[in-house]
Amino acid sequence: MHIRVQQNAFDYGEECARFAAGRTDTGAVVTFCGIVRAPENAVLYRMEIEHYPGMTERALAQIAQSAIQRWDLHDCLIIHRYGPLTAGAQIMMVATASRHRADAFAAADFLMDYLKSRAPFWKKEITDQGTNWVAAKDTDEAALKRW
Amino acid sequence: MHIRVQQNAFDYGEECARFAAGRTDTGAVVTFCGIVRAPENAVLYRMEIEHYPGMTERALAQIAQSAIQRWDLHDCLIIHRYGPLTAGAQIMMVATASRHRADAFAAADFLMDYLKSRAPFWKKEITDQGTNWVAAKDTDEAALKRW
Amino acid sequence: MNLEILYFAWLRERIGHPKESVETDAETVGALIRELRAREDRYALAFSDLDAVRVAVDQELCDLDTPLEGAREVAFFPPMTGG
Amino acid sequence: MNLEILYFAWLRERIGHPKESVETDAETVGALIRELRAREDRYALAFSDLDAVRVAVDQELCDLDTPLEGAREVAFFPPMTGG
Repeated sequence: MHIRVQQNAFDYGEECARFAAGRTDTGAVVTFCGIVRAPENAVLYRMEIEHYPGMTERALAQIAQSAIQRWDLHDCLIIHRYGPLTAGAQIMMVATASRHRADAFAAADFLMDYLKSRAPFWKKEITDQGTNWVAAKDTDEAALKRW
Repeated sequence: MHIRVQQNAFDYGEECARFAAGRTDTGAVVTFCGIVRAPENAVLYRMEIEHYPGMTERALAQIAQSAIQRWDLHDCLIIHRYGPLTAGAQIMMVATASRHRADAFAAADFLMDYLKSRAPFWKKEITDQGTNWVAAKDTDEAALKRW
Repeated sequence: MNLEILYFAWLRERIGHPKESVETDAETVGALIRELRAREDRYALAFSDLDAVRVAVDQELCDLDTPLEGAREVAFFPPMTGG
Repeated sequence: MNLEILYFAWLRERIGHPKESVETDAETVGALIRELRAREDRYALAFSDLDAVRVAVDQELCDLDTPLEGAREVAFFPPMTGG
């Protein structure tokens, strides 16, 4: 289990390569990468991601631990950035490895649902239309009920 | 939509990096990598993947097209190898890009289910216990009913 | 009891600072919020809609009924938007 | 009608070659299989359990009732195991 919370960019390709390398028991690797998307009908100058140092690492570790308990995972990685980002920047990634594909897919999907609504990050969009905090979506909260 | 059927190795990390790069409308990228796993209780000397040249490319394109019709995808990649492989080798990968994560996850999961049971590949395991063709699993056929 | 109180995102902006030390006898998170609200308008405004406020006590998510006995750090923030 | 017939995986191994040209009047895939079975033991063996055989006509999956009119290529193989 690897958890990293950082301001710096990460190299998605290199992380994927390293995560998948040297495995012989693993049959399936799933990765997810979240990218800063411009809001509809506005020009995004930047997105600022605030987080709660200390609690963030703890919450991510708890979420990863839940995934490990629920599925047969060989490994699990979460990287999440904070600070100012521009459109197209890679915000975060998760990766899961398992014997069979169903576990890797379900665990990655689960990690993303919990990261969305249970990890202490907040996003502020600074656009040509003004500044606003991204609101949590009801659908994100509802997604947790799937698990 | 990118489909590649090849004997040579591909670079999973580089493919992930290239697939995720330069996107600003895309919020979510999901990738899957399939790895040759040793069978339980046997030493795998090699796995030989046979395929049906011509039909393979056609079947993969049809499966990708179905995914594009069903979900809001910005892009979709399938790479599948054939020929002799050893344990730990990366057999194949898929990648999907979409605005929201639910589409990218569902489409990647769908592609894998269809690749498993509807793309003309066959796997032969050559182990210290003998040689055998990997049998299709009932659970793989059943997985198609999810969609 | 002395508590370190943290605010994040628009709660931090409305209240005007990211953290403060508070001396309180509040027994629960709900009681603490009532005390904070009574302080000044900006607190009353920040805590006007509790459906939009989440709370962590010592870095664990909790709710308004959570007791504060033994707590050192209480954080208030809007619903999280990670990922 | 002249058909190119392809065999893959253990069907190829049992029959002993990957492809052959066949002159046939079979109207359906099922009728073609009956002709092939009657040829030699190795064909009868390869086609002994049709639940384990899949068919593609001109590179599209189909079933035993599929007509062969206009077809050029018929392939027989076990259930696929991609991914």
